[in-house]
Amino acid sequence: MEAVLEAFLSHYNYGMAIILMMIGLYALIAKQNLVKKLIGLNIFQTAIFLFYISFADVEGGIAPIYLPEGMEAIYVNPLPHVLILTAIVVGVSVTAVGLSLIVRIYEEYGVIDEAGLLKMVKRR
Amino acid sequence: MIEHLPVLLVTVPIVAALLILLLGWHDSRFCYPLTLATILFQFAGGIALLIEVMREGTIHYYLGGWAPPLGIEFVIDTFNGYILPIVLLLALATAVYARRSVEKEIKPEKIVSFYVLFQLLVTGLVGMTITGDIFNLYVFLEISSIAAYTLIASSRKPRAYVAALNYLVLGSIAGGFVLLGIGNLYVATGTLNMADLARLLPASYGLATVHTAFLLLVIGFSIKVALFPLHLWLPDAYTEAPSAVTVLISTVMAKVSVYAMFRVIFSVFTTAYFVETVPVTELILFIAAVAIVAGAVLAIAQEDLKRMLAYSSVSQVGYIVFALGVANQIALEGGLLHILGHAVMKGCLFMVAGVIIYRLGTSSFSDLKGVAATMPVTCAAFALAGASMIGVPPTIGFASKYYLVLGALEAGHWVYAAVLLAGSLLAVGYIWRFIEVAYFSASSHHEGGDHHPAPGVREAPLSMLVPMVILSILCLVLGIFVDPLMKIVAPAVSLLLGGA
Amino acid sequence: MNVKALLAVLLIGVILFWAVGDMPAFGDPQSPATRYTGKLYVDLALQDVGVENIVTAILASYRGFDTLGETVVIFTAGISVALLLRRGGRL
Amino acid sequence: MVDVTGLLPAVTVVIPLLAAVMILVSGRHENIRDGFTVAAAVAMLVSVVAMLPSILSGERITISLIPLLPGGDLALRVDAFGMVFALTAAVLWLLNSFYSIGYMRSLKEHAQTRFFFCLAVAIAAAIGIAFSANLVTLLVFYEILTIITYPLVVHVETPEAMAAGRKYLAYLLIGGIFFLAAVILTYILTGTTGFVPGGFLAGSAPPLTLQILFVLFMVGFVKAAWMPLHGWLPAAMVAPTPVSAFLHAVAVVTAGVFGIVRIAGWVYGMDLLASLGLGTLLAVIASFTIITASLFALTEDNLKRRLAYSTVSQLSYILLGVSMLSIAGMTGAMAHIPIHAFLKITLFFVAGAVIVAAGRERISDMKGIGRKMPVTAVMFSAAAIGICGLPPLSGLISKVYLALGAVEGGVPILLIVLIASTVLNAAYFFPIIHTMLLGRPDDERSLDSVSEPPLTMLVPIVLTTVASVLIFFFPSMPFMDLVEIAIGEITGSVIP
Repeated sequence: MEAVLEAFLSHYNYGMAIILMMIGLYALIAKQNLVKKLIGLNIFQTAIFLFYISFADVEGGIAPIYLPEGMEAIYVNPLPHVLILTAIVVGVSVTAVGLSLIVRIYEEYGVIDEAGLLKMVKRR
Repeated sequence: MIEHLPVLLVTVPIVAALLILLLGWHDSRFCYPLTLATILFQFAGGIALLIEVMREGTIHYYLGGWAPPLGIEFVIDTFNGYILPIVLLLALATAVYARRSVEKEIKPEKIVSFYVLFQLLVTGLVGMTITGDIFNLYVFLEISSIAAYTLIASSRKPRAYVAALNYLVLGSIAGGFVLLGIGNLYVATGTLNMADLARLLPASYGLATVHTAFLLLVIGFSIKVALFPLHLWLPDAYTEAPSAVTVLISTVMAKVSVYAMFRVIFSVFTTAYFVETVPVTELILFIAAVAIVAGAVLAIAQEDLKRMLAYSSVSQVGYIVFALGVANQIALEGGLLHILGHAVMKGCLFMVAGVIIYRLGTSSFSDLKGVAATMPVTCAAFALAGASMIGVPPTIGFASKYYLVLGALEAGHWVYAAVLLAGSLLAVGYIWRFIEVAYFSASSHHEGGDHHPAPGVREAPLSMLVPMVILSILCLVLGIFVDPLMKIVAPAVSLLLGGA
Repeated sequence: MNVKALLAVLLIGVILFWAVGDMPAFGDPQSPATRYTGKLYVDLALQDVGVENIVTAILASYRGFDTLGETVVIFTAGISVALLLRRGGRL
Repeated sequence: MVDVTGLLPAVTVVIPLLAAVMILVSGRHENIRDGFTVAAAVAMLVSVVAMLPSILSGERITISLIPLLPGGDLALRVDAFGMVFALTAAVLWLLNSFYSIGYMRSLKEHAQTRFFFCLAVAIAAAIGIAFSANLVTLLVFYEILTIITYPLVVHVETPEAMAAGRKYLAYLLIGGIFFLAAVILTYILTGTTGFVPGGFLAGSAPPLTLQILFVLFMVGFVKAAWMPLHGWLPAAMVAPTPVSAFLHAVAVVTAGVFGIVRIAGWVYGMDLLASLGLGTLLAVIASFTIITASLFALTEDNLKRRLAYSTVSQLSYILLGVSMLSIAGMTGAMAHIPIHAFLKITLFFVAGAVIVAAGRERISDMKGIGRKMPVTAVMFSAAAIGICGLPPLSGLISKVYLALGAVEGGVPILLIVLIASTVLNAAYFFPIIHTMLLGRPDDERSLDSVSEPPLTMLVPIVLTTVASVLIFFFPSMPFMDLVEIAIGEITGSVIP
């Protein structure tokens, strides 16, 4: 029991990220509303960012900016932060394109839910 | 110059994309020649790199001078040295082909941004091909994906928006999986450089983290290559996209995704992992076999040329993944050959579909009766590329099938070899749909002349015809001169099997 | 409630949770990533690049090419939105 | 056996291919286009005949074109047996060209350019099959032949023709897949696919594997139309008659039986076939086909369909000869290839001539037609007698050898099959002869508009018949000589 608790406490960061990912993925797949789908996509991506950032952490570490000379410190791993800066931009870009598409779909069909869209597409 | 060529292949087109935008803003007539010139430059560069690689061996290029694992490197070895010219050849052919079809299918005010995105898509794919850093691969993957989503939606059809959004959703899931997989690899090893990963991973082969990374990456790339049953985005996307875009994504983009899958599986995980540590080859073979059969059966059921070709792609991807499952020298040679062969023949076939849409405004089989009489060259190109798709000797499609079956039998996969052979029969089923409609659809008149042409329907314009005919002739030429080709393919396969 | 979606998501969740067991603990200074490249960057960034913010050093120099890619992504998205939403005009 | 390298085999294959391109280019000008067909046919015949002396002197002409795939380069080798097929095809293609031109023009058929283009490519493929030096090359040309004859089969483009075309394609392409599997398997077992006189498979695998492999080959050569895989051949009868003649005599079915003999003599070898018990299998298939197809022929009223079943039956003579696994049987089998081709093409030529000149396809409509087209009808009768194996026509030769083989091999039951078949042949041919020459039309006037076909059709009919007679009187010139050399090659002995 203690071991399980230990394992949980030392890994809960990943668990949280994964639960968020699952929530996001579920919304992405199951939601009918296209905008909600995109929100799901965003949650999914953000959860991945969280996952990256959390494994960058080092116990007792500080932000990876050098302290003045002579002061020793533990810095957290800087690389995941860099990667996630890039990934955030990608996520934003995809969201922008997705939303533009939804705008266009709404203009063409007058609906933004999947079932309604399916009907409209079939009718044409 | 030559030592900086790898980076120039990516940066020059990015600058060119900006130029296309700026000059195009001034006058949209600049866009096309500029795009063509850039891709021509890339193509020449790709060939030069291939020659260089064949002569000197693997090229490493450290971006900014930072050696891995700290910096990013471009690596050109025999494998991507082989893929790169294929990608750029098809991109070039599509660029030549695109002008007339774009004029007709894209609204004039969108042409500038169309060419910018076209250029960015190609560049993203080139970047994916030559990078040696797995996160960099992800960045380029997303560049090309975003460009592809929009290009698909750029046709005038409202349905294209839906198709593009579908693709966006699934593509983003794929992207997310790839990103997660990369994260897991990084957690396990602490590096992002592919060669470095291959060096460090064996120590962690037992970790669940590594297994999960493998699964996530394979699933992610499977979505991108549309491996059955993760192909759901593909038929709509291919069908609704403008013709030139369909050609580009069905050949170049599909092939680069396959390349990335092979690269990650062979050069990062290596055969030692996926053949011995986690024996998934049987599973891969099974999925590939199902893809081959299911894709072909679905293709046969279609009533529209473009959609039929889209499902055919689902089937053909199965052949390439099949090679992955067999994972011996000769089958992989067949697989790599099929990457080239399928790109060439499917490019040609989709070009034919595009030309038919250009002239007739439709690609539904019921409207194509006797079209061979009015568009003889187009239909001849289809017949030749179609024969290659079926695997009639001596086309390239036959050669790759021969190698694949030989490889499968050598590995003792009798049943799967039979499935491969049956798959090519199913290909007859769908290719023949068009052949019958175009050439032999019940002409009741038997007087001396040929079929009466429908009014207003003529042979395709020259700029569309030339790349199409060249590709179809390539199907035959590559098939006949397959032996010299193997001098490039065989080292590439040895490299894959030998690890990083 | 969409059962199929739920099952798919649960399956993915199981795979991901499975991996967690073998991951280094939260904040573990001995994790491979921190020990290997993380330490290299921290040790070398100042003398190599001369910037105090290590993230900046990596972003702009070590992995500057990723950042170029990132810029291209934004560029692509911008053009995409323009293509999709603009009416008329020359773009 | 001396192998010499020479360019002529390749030239022979390339000539009709070049002609095909020229036919496409000059499609608008009928006379020029058809001129190319004839010129190519003549050139090809010259080229084949030019190789004849050196083949007869025991040489083999080889040329390796390009390395193609593991297991075989694209390579040609002209040996005596290949020459038998090539010479038959070359001669008959020339005659068929004239005949086709006459036929197509008389009926004002559509899409003639496509027609002649496909014929030219098909003959190139047939020659390629005859000259193949290994299984891979054979496969390449075999598949080309399948694909390129499809447009010929569906030429009339009626729904019925399209259905027949699908059947044709289904049978032959599925067969092709089996052939491909067999080739690859052979390569895996032995590491080579090059033909070796006397075979090269012996000892390479357990008997069961080799037996399965042989079945793969047999299904692969579905072009030989053995029963029960014969369905495509009668279906393909919807094609214009020159196409039928081409399928039945010049190239397609001939390619099938040629392939089987090649496999028997140059891949397996007769000793291996005997030890595997495959001769019995072949004998059963062949006997069944010979008898059943003849019975089918009896029930057909459509002349072309009756001839089709006759072909099915006659082709199995060749299989029967192979199955005897004796020198005499093999000789009969090889000899029957050209002999049957010359006789059968005459019959089809006549069937087409009747369609052109009288517009009739049913035998029951042909009563008394011989009075208006006497030459045609007499030629038909002669060829039919030849198929039955009566002198003075060539059919007797192969039958004698086959009978000899049956006796020699100690399987008298095959002799009974031969005799029964001869009786059945007579039973389905003599009524036609009777109807044509002696029948009385129901309505005398209906024959008024009937006359002999145009000369471009009549002359080939006469020539093929004369050829069959000549073969009877001078069998060694050159076919039996070639067969003798071929037999010597695979058995190391000489015909008794």
